[in-house]
Amino acid sequence: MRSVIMGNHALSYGAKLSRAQVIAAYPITPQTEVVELLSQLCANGDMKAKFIKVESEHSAMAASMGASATGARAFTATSSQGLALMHEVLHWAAGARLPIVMGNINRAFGPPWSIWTEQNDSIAQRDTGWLQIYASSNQEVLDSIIQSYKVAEKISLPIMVILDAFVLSHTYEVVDIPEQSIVDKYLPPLEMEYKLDWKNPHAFGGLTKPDWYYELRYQIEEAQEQAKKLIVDTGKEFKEMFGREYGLVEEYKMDDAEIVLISSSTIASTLHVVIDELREQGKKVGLLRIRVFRPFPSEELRKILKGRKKVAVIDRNISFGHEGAFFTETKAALFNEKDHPPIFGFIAGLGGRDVTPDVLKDIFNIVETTEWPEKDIYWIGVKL
Amino acid sequence: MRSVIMGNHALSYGAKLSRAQVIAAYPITPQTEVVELLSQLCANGDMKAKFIKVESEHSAMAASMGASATGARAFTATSSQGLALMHEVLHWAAGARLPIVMGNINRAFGPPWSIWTEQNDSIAQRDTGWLQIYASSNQEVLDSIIQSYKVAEKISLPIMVILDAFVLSHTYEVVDIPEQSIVDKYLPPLEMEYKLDWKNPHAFGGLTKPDWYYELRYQIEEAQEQAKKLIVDTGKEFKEMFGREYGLVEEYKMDDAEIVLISSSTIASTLHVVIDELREQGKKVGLLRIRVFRPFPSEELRKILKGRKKVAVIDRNISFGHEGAFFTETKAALFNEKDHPPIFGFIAGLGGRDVTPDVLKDIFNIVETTEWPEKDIYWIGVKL
Amino acid sequence: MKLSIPEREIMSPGHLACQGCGAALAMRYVLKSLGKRVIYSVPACCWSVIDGPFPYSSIGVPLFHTAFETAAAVASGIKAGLEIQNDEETRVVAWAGDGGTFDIGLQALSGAAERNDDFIYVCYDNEAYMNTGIQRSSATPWGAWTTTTPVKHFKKERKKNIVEILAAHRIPYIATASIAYPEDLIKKVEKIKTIKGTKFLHIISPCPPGWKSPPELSVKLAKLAVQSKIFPIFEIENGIKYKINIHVKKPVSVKEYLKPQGRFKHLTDQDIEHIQQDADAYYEWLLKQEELSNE
Amino acid sequence: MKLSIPEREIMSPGHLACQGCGAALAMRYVLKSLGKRVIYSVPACCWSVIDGPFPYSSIGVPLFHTAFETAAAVASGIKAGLEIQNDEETRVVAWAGDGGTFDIGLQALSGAAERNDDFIYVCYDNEAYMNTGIQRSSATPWGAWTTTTPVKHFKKERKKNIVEILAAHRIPYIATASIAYPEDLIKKVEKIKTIKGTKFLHIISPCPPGWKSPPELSVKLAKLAVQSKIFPIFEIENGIKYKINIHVKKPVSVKEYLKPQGRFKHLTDQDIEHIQQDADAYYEWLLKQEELSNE
Amino acid sequence: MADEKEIKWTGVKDMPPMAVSLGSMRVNKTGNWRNLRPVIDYEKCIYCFICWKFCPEPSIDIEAAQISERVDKKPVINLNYCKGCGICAEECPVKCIEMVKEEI
Amino acid sequence: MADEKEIKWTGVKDMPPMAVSLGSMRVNKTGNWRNLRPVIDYEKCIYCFICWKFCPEPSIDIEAAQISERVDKKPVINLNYCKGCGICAEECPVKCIEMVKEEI
Amino acid sequence: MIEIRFHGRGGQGTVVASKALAEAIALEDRYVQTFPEYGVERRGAPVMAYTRIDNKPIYIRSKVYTPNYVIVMDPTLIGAVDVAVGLKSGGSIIINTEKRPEDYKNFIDKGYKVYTIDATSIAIKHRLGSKASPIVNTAMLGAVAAYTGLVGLNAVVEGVRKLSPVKKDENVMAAKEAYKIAEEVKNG
Amino acid sequence: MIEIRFHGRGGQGTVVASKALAEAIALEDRYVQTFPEYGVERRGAPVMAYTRIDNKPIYIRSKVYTPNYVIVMDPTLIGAVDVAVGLKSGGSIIINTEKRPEDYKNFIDKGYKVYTIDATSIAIKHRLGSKASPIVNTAMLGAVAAYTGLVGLNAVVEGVRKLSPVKKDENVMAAKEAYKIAEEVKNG
Ligand SMILES: Cc1ncc(C[n+]2csc(CCOP(=O)(O)OP(=O)(O)O)c2C)c(N)n1
Ligand SMILES: Cc1ncc(C[n+]2csc(CCOP(=O)(O)OP(=O)(O)O)c2C)c(N)n1
Ligand code: SF4
Ligand code: SF4
Ligand code: SF4
Ligand code: SF4
Ligand code: SF4
Ligand code: SF4
Ligand SMILES: [Mg+2]
Ligand SMILES: [Mg+2]
Repeated sequence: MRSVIMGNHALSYGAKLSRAQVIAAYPITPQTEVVELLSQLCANGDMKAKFIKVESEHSAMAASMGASATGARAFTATSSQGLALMHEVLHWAAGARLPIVMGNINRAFGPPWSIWTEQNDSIAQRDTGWLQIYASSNQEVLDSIIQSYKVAEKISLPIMVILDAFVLSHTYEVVDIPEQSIVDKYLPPLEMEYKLDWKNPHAFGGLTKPDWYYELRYQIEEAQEQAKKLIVDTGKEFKEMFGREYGLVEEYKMDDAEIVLISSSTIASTLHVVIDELREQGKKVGLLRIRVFRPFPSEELRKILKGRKKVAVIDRNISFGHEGAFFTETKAALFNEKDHPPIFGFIAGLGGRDVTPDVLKDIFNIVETTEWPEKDIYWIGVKL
Repeated sequence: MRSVIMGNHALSYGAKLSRAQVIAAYPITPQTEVVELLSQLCANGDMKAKFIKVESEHSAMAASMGASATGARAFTATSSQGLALMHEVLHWAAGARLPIVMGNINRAFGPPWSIWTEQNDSIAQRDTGWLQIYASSNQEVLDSIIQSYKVAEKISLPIMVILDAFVLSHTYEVVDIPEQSIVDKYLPPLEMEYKLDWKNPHAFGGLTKPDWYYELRYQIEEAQEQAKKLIVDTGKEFKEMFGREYGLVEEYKMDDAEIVLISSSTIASTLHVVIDELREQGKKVGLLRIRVFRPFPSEELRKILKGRKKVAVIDRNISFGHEGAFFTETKAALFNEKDHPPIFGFIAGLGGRDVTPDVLKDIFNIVETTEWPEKDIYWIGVKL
Repeated sequence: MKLSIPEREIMSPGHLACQGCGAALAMRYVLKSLGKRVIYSVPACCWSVIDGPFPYSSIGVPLFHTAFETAAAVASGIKAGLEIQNDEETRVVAWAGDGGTFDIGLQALSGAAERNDDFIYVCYDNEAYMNTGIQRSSATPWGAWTTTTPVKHFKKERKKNIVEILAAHRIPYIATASIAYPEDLIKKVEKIKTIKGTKFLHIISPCPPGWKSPPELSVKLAKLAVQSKIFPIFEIENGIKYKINIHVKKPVSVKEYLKPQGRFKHLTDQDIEHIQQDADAYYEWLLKQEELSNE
Repeated sequence: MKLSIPEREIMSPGHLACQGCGAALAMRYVLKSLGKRVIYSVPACCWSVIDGPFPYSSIGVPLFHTAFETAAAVASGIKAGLEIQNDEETRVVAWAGDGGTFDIGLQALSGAAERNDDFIYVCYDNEAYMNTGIQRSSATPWGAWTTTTPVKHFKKERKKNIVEILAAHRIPYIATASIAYPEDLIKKVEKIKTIKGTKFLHIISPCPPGWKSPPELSVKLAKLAVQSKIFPIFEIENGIKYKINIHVKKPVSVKEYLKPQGRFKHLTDQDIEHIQQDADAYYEWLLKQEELSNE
Repeated sequence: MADEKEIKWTGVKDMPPMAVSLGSMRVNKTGNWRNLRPVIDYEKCIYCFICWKFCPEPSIDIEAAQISERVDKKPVINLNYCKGCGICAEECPVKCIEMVKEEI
Repeated sequence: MADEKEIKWTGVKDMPPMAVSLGSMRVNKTGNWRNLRPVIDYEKCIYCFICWKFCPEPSIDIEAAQISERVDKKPVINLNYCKGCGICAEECPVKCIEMVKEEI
Repeated sequence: MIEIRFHGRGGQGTVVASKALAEAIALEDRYVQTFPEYGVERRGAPVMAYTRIDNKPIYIRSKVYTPNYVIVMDPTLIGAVDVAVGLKSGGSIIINTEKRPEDYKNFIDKGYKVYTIDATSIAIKHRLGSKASPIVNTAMLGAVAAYTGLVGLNAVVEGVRKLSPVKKDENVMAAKEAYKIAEEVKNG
Repeated sequence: MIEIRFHGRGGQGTVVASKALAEAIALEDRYVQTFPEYGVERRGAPVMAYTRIDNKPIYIRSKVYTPNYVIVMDPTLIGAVDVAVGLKSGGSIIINTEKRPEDYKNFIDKGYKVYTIDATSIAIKHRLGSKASPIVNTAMLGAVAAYTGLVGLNAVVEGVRKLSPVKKDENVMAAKEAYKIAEEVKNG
């Protein structure tokens, strides 16, 4: 069904269509509409789910873990401070191998208080063991939730679907809301090998000495590795059933591109427009959108970027004392390639500073006219 | 005074000598001795400080922020789950530009429960804006606390001094505890330009729209950048007064080294022994210990690693879905060098798995005998 | 000509509260009494916005904006920081909404209360998460609509009794107050100024958008809350000595209080009766406690 | 031959509790009554270790080890997960120490209590953070030594009254119990099994290393705690109906209770008198509440 | 008024290093939020200052004015800030404040 | 006993994917923690099972034994697990349990 | 691509108006994007919302700086904010006011088209909101549809019906009435 | 470098013993490192600690796998754990026991030196701990110093004094007594 919905409602409908069974969530701007719609859907009986109105995000994730550990499908959503407050339990959920799916709205951290978009909140969770999908349209938000359950439940790891505050969360646009029956075919009910079941009692997460802890960690890494293929495969399957395909990355006008602009989320969306314009001017430029940041698609990047002339990565985040996270990790991926293009690193749009086509064209100009990166990091649009 | 003390007490004495004024801390294995000693020192009047016995680490950091914002010197210490629970307020402390100093004992995250060493806890805070110093001896732990206040208070950012669980925290070894009077000369009382002062009232951290948030973030990055020089300079000054020098990195037998082993913390300590052995066998190998991970010493690494044949980075941490953090960031630092050595990435010692000289020699052997990295990441010693 | 409350204004106009905001009035009164030698710790709540965007402020005294859960812990830290620098006089206030007090900030508050840290905790209670757009908090009263307790499934749990929870902590002073009774409120703050340890002040603060009530009725509603026994005005010393400050002699029915508020408009007479009984019973219980205290 | 408590053992030996651990006994009793159709949520505490290292367990029923603050929230999640899968029968237990209950886990517990989520919260109280080596918690009684309340500055705050805090939440059932009175304890668990909503059971559980007491005295101390009125045994229904289950007719002096415990050995007679008075006063207060409940 | 000054800077080089307030919200003339304007009928006014007491902004000033022997002050609405909530009108015991529609 | 089995695997390929318990702590013979051993004097024993009731391990088994007409069971210390805490001896109403020094 | 900016006051339903327009556009199988200028929305304080309309998918995600149309939901805003900023040359301003276009000489002088509609009266007439704060968004929408021709009346009616939680009929009638008036103005 | 492993039981002060030895070594201006095998330390459960001694700074941070000396604080451990594992050939085992070295034939057969000391009796004599759980660490330390010659009596005495929170004199006396006995055994 074609509907005009906001990004937040795309999350809610994604959860509904995935038949999430337990929702434990706490309100925060700009996520509140997710929670509000879900509590209405639950109250009206439009969704067969328990909504736990927890007293904090920490408990939201903890309750999600409890529910998931019993074999129920758990969903939550948060943003910024709320995500940060979950940090400890995010590690827990991944370590416990629970296939929870969560929506996160990218919002800048305080202080100072800001409610606008920036990726620092989710980037700071890159080491938690969660998979991360950065969506760049409301349609992708909805579809990614459904796909995420499919992937998460196969590899027993939790997944975060991420969208920009306001720029997606509060933007209304046309979204095709698929039929429940087809989603049911795509996404079978959850089955878990090990779960909290009195008939088959296990203790989960007991003290593990140095003799086996390392092997358990290795298995998480293996599962992440496995996820790469799974995301591509389930994305293809999704296309067959719903007509839309999602993979680890999105390529746009990349065939003969010499200069590649890499970004994510809505900056990558706007880049389409910029690339079109630049192409019209005869520039050989292409867009590579990193959709999945965890697991990081190193292999794909190496393949796609092989032989390009120059690459620029535009980060809407900053790891203070270093640089943007997509920039760092892209370089790391290509490092041991015998011959690789230089990669320029740009920071843009922190704290909701608008990233306009003009800003992006400025970036392209710098890359085009600079032989080799002259700075470790370019801050675009900062008032000095 | 030459004393045999454990790493945890080195933290406590560091805080005492720095004349920390407010301590808010919460116990956790393997940090408890820090708290216990400090509460005794406060109770006995050996330290003029207020000890707030908070009800969680979250509040430990929050109370530290409150104290620091009034211009008092604040200290705390934690580990693992406790550090993770602070995550939101870690971001807060950095965003508020508060010069708090904290000890963190590197301990593996649950689940499963583990109390043994691993860097995932602190690595997961790499994006918070905190500076991070990884110590490799108890002496360095103590000295780093003193140095950290000096640096933190100049750049208005908080610093974390990090040590390995048990391997340092519970290891007793000889430490020179300097005279209070000399420390006082090195570290003058804290003066803050903006603080909570009723005579000069300001609101801190108020809502900041996209018009200026970006510039505030940029200033944090600037301060981190500034810290690099400051750490080197204050390290030199420290040497003049105390005879021991600390910088961003430590080099050992690097002059003619062709193969460079990079690591941190106690693995780097053990590497000294291994390098000595290998040198005796005629291998041109050196050690580069990364002491300061935030700000990341990219410039130094580029200089030091220029022209080397091969480099290996040994991480006692893993960013799931990617690789070890020191490995990633080292590669990122060298990426745009026109000609750089290949860098091998190793994971070792997660969850307290002992990293023996033999393990480290295995790593050297792989690097020596492998032309070019054959895997994205080598897991050493995992039982498959 | 004599004013019934201090003339001095510490808080300035130009702030960002909605028309008719009870929380703004609460702040205005408390500051009138406290004066300028005070430092505020303010977690996420409407007041994080009301005070104004960087680089402006309306509160007129030092304010540390802090994370949602941390009002009390930051206040403990501020107090310790002042004391170790030999400033025993400056007062510290943790100023939080009901969400930041009853829910996400409860633990830090309880911890500070157990340590009996020396500051004033003020909870302005608008009975929901208003800053994020009217979601249920545990201070939301039974029967109320919020965006997360939709009309079809309005809040079915009793308002958490924060005052009793704090009484269990045996802190030296706890009081309730209403923006409709500024004289009483200010008298309490004056008293608080003389007490060492953790003090708790619970102020009912109507919120036009959140209560779906006309802005001009904010003061009226705060009065009706008291006169209908929905929000009794009393104080507790050391967790055990109760004193009702505004004895409700001729109570109005709770219906009168509920009616102007859109958030209650779905309630049936039966529902309202339920609320009436609960209010009466609690007031009875308070009277008994007061009696017991005087024994 | 009849045993006074159920013969079945769900918990197995081989676990990692210290010699004479009260917490182990508490678990043994509760499981005897609950049986196997139960799921535990256990935060960081001695029991995270006692149960045994991967891949072993001693508790005999499903157990989710969880982060220190989360016992109650995880239990809420487990219950919801079971219910939505149409399992209404399996009971859920949050099992936490005093630190995980009074301090870092209080907020999650309060949240669950306000929602009246349907599970049993058991706090085994050894009056300090024992798993980390005896640090002060807010359950540590006045006067006690711990490693963070050194003899020179022993704990100067009263033990936080968790039972009153929960009573303020008006949950359906709250009870105290002692490992020295397993029959009473088990009777309470049996009662709990019949009640829907949040139930809270507070078990005093001596800890030889933490109390610096000989391991063989654990049961004795748990009895003396009751008989000296330090730890009265009672229950509260719906937060208001009090009933004392073990009336102390001939109380022993608190001194008798304190003496075998190294953690109190620094106390002066005056200090002990202070403790005596506090215990007596609280017991009196309880009697009054009981009376009031019967009115 | 001094603290009504707008604060301006060009960028990083002249702004503070953190989000610290340097001026008063008096710069923010919330009078433009108003769609109803309170108008006091001083004829009826009894100078009880209840309106002043309950204004949440506060945007009722107490100004010197010799009204009578005992009354030397009067309440004056500060239209720069008054948001038009209507509380003053509602609470005025003699109902001498009228809320009139704001004109452009 | 079946659940006393030690669980062994070689590595990632045959171990579970998460830290899930697969066996009982009965594998852990805590008898070796003991330095004092409880010895029941069955002559004095009145078969009240108070010792059993208060053992925290529990390491006192109730075993079939026809002691008298009414008593068909007796308490038996399970030395595989008994940690020697001494509670049984302390609580035994007739003091018929003695704690003796453990020998190698 | 057509870009629109809405000016309103917090609590007046400005965002709802932009959403209803978007629904209407979507019903006609075109692409549309609409989003608020998100600040601190307080009742009475000035707010904005943006809309983009196109025949192909819309990728651009930045704000609207140079709209083709500006819609002013409350006439008192015209003093308070610069509603014409960035408006494309030749663009249109549609104002809820009792006044007539000629009264906005400064806009006309800059070459903008000015349309007016007394949406407040229409809203009050249909009992939408209170007299003190009428809810004008549906009436405005009807007028916008007519003045701009961006979307047909049927779609507007459907969009309004979908988004009005209560008083669906009244809202539809208001939209229709405004549409009719505006069409007459435009044609006549 | 000399490496030592201590075997004890939780609550017996094994770590304290290793610390006191380290203090003594440090007093003699050498380098030393000592650390427990950190597990779940429960009263009664077997525990271990390690010590390294060298004349130059000690960089190695891994565990001790092949000690030169093994010190057994509680004789009942010998049945419970393999105390000789990894012990360097020709290494020594020092056991707190009433027995005599000859009683540990299996160790001797493997080429290890065995020394015994009845530290328990010495501790009890000096009222260190209770009869049921005597605190033997200082007595053991005295014996270790004498048997190994790693450190002089004076340093041991100072180390013990520094680390004993109470009963300093008794502890020192216990250490001295054990030292004397051990020296006699060794020399005689
Ligand atoms: C950790 C965290 N979670 C959620 C939020 C979002 N948030 C900000 S204010 C607020 C509601 C505050 O409610 P209350 O304390 O009652 O104050 P009010 O807004 O009603 O004045 C919420 C949920 C946040 N800032 N931080
Ligand atoms: C967030 C966090 N902080 C601290 C710890 C360390 N920790 C583990 S158990 C424990 C003490 C538990 O005390 P209590 O709940 O009383 O249980 P007990 O150990 O006494 O049985 C502490 C402080 C932790 N695991 N997680
Ligand atoms: S939402 Fe309510 S509490 Fe918040 S500013 Fe508006 S009126 Fe005040
Ligand atoms: S420390 Fe205390 S509570 Fe913990 S296992 Fe030992 S005796 Fe039991
Ligand atoms: S209308 Fe409201 S804001 Fe204006 S003066 Fe009256 S009370 Fe104050
Ligand atoms: S409330 Fe009314 S009577 Fe009193 S001063 Fe104000 S306007 Fe005058
Ligand atoms: S000594 Fe303790 S562990 Fe052993 S049987 Fe008796 S009570 Fe049980
Ligand atoms: S307690 Fe004593 S008398 Fe009773 S059964 Fe045990 S040994 Fe026998
Ligand atoms: Mg509120
Ligand atoms: Mg405890």
